[in-house]
Amino acid sequence: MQLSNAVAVLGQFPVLAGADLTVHRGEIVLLQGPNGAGKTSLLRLFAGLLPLARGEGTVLGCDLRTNRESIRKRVGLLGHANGLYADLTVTENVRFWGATVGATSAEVDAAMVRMGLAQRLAKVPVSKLSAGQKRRTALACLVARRAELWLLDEPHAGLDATGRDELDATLREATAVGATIIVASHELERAGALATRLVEVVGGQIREKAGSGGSSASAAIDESA
Amino acid sequence: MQLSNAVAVLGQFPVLAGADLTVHRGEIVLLQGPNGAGKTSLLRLFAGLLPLARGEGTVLGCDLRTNRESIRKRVGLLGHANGLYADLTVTENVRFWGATVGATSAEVDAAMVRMGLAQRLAKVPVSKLSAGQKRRTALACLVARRAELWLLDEPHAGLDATGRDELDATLREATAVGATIIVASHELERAGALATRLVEVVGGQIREKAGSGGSSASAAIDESA
Amino acid sequence: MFRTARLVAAKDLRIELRSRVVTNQVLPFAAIVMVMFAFALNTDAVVERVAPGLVWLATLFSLLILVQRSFAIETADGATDAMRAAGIDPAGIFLGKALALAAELAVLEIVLLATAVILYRQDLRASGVVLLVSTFLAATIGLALVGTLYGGLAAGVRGRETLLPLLLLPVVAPVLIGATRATEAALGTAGAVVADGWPWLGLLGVFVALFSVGGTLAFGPLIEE
Amino acid sequence: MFRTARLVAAKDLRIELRSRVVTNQVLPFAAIVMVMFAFALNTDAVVERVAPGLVWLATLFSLLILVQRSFAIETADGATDAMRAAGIDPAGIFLGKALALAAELAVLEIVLLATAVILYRQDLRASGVVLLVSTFLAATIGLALVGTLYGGLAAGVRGRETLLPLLLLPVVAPVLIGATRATEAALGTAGAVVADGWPWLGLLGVFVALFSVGGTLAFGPLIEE
Amino acid sequence: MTDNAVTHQQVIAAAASPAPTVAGTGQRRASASGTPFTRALGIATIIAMAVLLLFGLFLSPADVVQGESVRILYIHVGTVWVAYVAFGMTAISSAAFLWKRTTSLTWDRIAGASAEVGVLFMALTLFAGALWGRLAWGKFWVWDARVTTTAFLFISYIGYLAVRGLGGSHQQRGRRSAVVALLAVLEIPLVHFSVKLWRGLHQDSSVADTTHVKLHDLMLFSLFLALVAFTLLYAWLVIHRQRVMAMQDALDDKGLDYALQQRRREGDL
Ligand code: HEM
Ligand SMILES: Nc1ncnc2c1ncn2[C@@H]1O[C@H](COP(=O)(O)OP(=O)(O)OP(=O)(O)O)[C@@H](O)[C@H]1O
Ligand SMILES: Nc1ncnc2c1ncn2[C@@H]1O[C@H](COP(=O)(O)OP(=O)(O)OP(=O)(O)O)[C@@H](O)[C@H]1O
Ligand SMILES: [Mg+2]
Ligand SMILES: [Mg+2]
Repeated sequence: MQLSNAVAVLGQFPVLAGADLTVHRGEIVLLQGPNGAGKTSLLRLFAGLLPLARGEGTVLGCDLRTNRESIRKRVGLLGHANGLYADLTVTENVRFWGATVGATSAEVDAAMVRMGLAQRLAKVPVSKLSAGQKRRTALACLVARRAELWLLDEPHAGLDATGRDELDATLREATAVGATIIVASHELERAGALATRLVEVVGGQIREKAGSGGSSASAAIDESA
Repeated sequence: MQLSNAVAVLGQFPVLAGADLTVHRGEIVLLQGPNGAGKTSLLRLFAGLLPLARGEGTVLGCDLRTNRESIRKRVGLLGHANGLYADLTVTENVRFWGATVGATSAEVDAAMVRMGLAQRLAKVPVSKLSAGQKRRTALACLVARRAELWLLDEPHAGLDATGRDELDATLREATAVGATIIVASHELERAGALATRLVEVVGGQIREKAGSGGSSASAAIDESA
Repeated sequence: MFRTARLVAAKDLRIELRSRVVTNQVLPFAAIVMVMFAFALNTDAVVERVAPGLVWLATLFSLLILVQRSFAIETADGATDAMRAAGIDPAGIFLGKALALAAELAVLEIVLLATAVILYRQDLRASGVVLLVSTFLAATIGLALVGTLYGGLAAGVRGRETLLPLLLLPVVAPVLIGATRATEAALGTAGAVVADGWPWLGLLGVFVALFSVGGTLAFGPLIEE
Repeated sequence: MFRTARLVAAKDLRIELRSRVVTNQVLPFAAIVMVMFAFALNTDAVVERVAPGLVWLATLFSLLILVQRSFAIETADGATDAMRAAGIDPAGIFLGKALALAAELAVLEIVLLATAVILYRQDLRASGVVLLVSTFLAATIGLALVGTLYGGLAAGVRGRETLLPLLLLPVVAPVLIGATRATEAALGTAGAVVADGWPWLGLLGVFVALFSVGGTLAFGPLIEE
Repeated sequence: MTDNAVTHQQVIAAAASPAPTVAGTGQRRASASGTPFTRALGIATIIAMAVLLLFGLFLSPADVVQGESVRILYIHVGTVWVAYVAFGMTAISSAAFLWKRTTSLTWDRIAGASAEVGVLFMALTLFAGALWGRLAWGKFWVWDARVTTTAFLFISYIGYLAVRGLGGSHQQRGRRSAVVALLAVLEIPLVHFSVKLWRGLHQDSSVADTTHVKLHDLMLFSLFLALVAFTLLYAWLVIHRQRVMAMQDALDDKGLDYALQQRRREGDL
């Protein structure tokens, strides 16, 4: 992933005001920064949802200005919203989102077990879940997608202690098989331990910080994703 | 506040299955527990939004079964949703929610300053805010209400580091003037430091934990609220 | 109660001023409905005979949309919940929302009547003006009251887009009939006499009285969980 | 594309099976609209003459509600965004949602036609059956296609409740006209001959062809940010 | 947006001062959208209108059946044809905007400007038609096929303008509205052939009808003049409107530069 001097606009407002960032394959990058700094916007830009107004960028080798469609197929985004269908059960939701990318039913089941949804909750409609249970379901949908680039917007919010551990384990596994992960979070204690690199977003721009070096995935692999 | 053997039902599901809890005036109680344990439901019960199916309870001296309306006027609830009007500006939202309880415009302004919304953001429509900025606005609406009992459902979610500090300071001030606060949160590091008492909710029941003793408000005042 | 009503009505009208939904979209919609009716009935003579009925039918369909919009504002981010939790007087909410709705409806009806006069060739006559104006007033208030009552009931329920019309249309049938007959009398459609209109206006009056009292009392229990 | 379409259609229909919104709410609504028309047009002879027009008008209004519901499902928790982010083929989404909508509309129309035969005393005749069935098929598919296209445009926009009818109604006017005339011919309303109906069916055919191709191509750009 | 308001004020102030030119539109003065060409076009329009008045009101004869009221024809038919042209232009520009190799906001702006002028002309058509209807049929409005389909067409383009006003980025505005425009233009044939499809009250095609020419030569010439005059007016309005839109967009871009600075400064606080 590479961004140079990226500007993105919502309405009239420059949510990103010249951001430069390079992320290598296998890294877990933590985006932090004050409210309204542009973290969510940066993730949406990477996911190909927000058009680039100025500057340049490539994601997984695809140009962000010309080739946004092909990026999306390989990227998984967990936004502030969960994107679940309230009338369907947990299993049906995970299965639907898995099926859209051709996940097998074994993969779907594995994702549900991973997020602790395989028991009582499997057949409960999403409308009856608690906030944290919904978040878990959304994560399971994401896990079932097996994306190459994971973009997570405050994934820990609403999860309980075990949920957080499960999530962290899942993310580490994903990087082990070559995925790259970008996490935006305000929970520095939690996400900081996970991340291989800390990046601060302020005023739509990016300030690099010294890596926390929680794992060593990034040092080993150094090809630009 | 007092609950004894409280049972509350949503649909057919007993979200609270015999909860016992006593909270004293001036305390800051932290509710923790796994996803779906019943924390949100407990807060809604205290706010008079969820009817009591069995058991007994009083809040601020009012009976939860017979007198729910009079409780609500004195309670402030921040739920998972923010309850803001997307087309109105931040100021208009805070002013509206303040006005419904007769807050003066000075109090409204103070609440906005408290949550760091008094500058650029004051005139921005809520639809254009980032997730954390919305949460701040919702908190400002709550602060403007000056409730006697504050019920906060994951108030830290989405807030940045300064926002969290501001919130903690606000809560401490509120207890200093006699308010009681119940917080449900998964961020134990953060909320644990604030709370005077830790309570664990599991399976719709309550397990007391040793108080973390962050402040000493509870020890001094010991009248049942 | 009236202070709350004023606050709520002011808020709703301000949101309308910001979003301009009624002006820019409901008005053209109502106009299209009128054109559509006339077209479906293609014969000229028929259209002229039933013009007042068509005006009120178009008003009803627009009412559905207006009510939906009025409560979409509230439920979008859980504001209804927040209102209940804040202990705001439900009677005040009811009257306030009905007031705002009546104001929007009134604008709409004036346009519809003007369209009818031009498109459907109705004649205004001096002797019918008092009847016409009082009919429009009574019908507007009546519709706004019922609309708010059932809108509140349907709001927050899943499938509210469809539940509302189902509930609302049968109840407003008397308004449709009464207002149609009274308008026919006032305009002298198909040779109707002004004197024939007054009993129908009486019907409307009863309707208004019923729903202003009934609605004020029933709204609280209706929006209660 | 077709696999995606199947998935999406299956999901929509399953949601309908779970929530039973069409069966329990839209059907009664449509029936009420028919009764309402009969009321507003009070003279018997008129109703009998324009019955086919009324059937199609009622279908149009139900279409509005169905489309709204169909996209409310998607926007409620940000599923549209999730779909875009997941790189799901927009043409597939379009066809899938249109398919589900067509299925729901078909059920609705059968009920409406039955109501018309009973309430408005229309006669079915053997010679018109082929024309009648093909008209219903063509009109249903056409309406579902346009409805989905404009529903996708209006989804997620503020004030969507009102934008949708504004855009949709003028476009479906040809369907209304064509289907009404063809149905009149098939039923022999007011002495119409079956042979008169075929050119109108041709018009419907052109409409369907146009929107199936146009919609498939245009849906992507429409829902893009 | 507070800082956007500031932005705009500042940029407007900058634009009002004599020195800078607004990028991309190539005027000498940034505060106007006129050029020598448009001025010439404007003058030509005025002359054509004057000649039209002369022919329409004085030189062309009254109709055998309709009398003096036939003179409304020149406004009625002149405006409707130009409205068709305008909507056609909207469709073509929209297609050009959507076509990958020509994607440019200029096309989007031409489409929008043309639609606005088209709606204006269509309103004139309806107005003149209604007045004429009062004289010819005794009623302002009849539920005749062409009259009704015209109303639908008119409303469709109001919807188109509503879609343009939805907000979002310029690209998003362009894409959405282009799709709507390409669908709405299909109603024009419906309006045109509606008289054939349903035999209604409204005049059948009387000009292009080669079998029996009904119109007096001078009437035909006046009609032609009307066409020319309204087309000139259309061109003049669209060019100006499109330039004003370009200036607004350029203003947004200038505003963007300023907003970018503001945004970058957020972090320093
Ligand atoms: C509000 C009422 C009316 C509307 C909306 C209306 C609309 C139109 C439209 C859209 C056209 C262009 C048709 C085409 O070539 O595609 C047209 C043409 C024309 N209209 Fe009207 N019209 C109205 C009233 C009248 C009246 C009252 C008359 C005269 C009795 C009239 C006479 C004509 C004539 C002579 C043409 C040109 C014929 C042709 O080339 O098709 N119109 N009108
Ligand atoms: N349509 C819009 N018009 C104007 N400003 C907007 C618009 N949308 C977003 N903004 C502004 O742009 C910024 C959006 O930032 P973004 O949502 O990326 O923040 P974030 O870093 O994710 O914040 P948070 O931590 O609160 O989630 C906010 O300051 C917001 O006020
Ligand atoms: N209508 C319903 N029918 C059945 N079960 C329900 C219904 N509503 C909620 N539940 C269940 O009740 C529990 C609700 O718990 P609650 O929302 O209070 O949890 P919580 O402790 O706040 O969890 P979280 O930490 O995830 O926010 C969940 O297990 C949920 O599945
Ligand atoms: Mg964010
Ligand atoms: Mg909860």
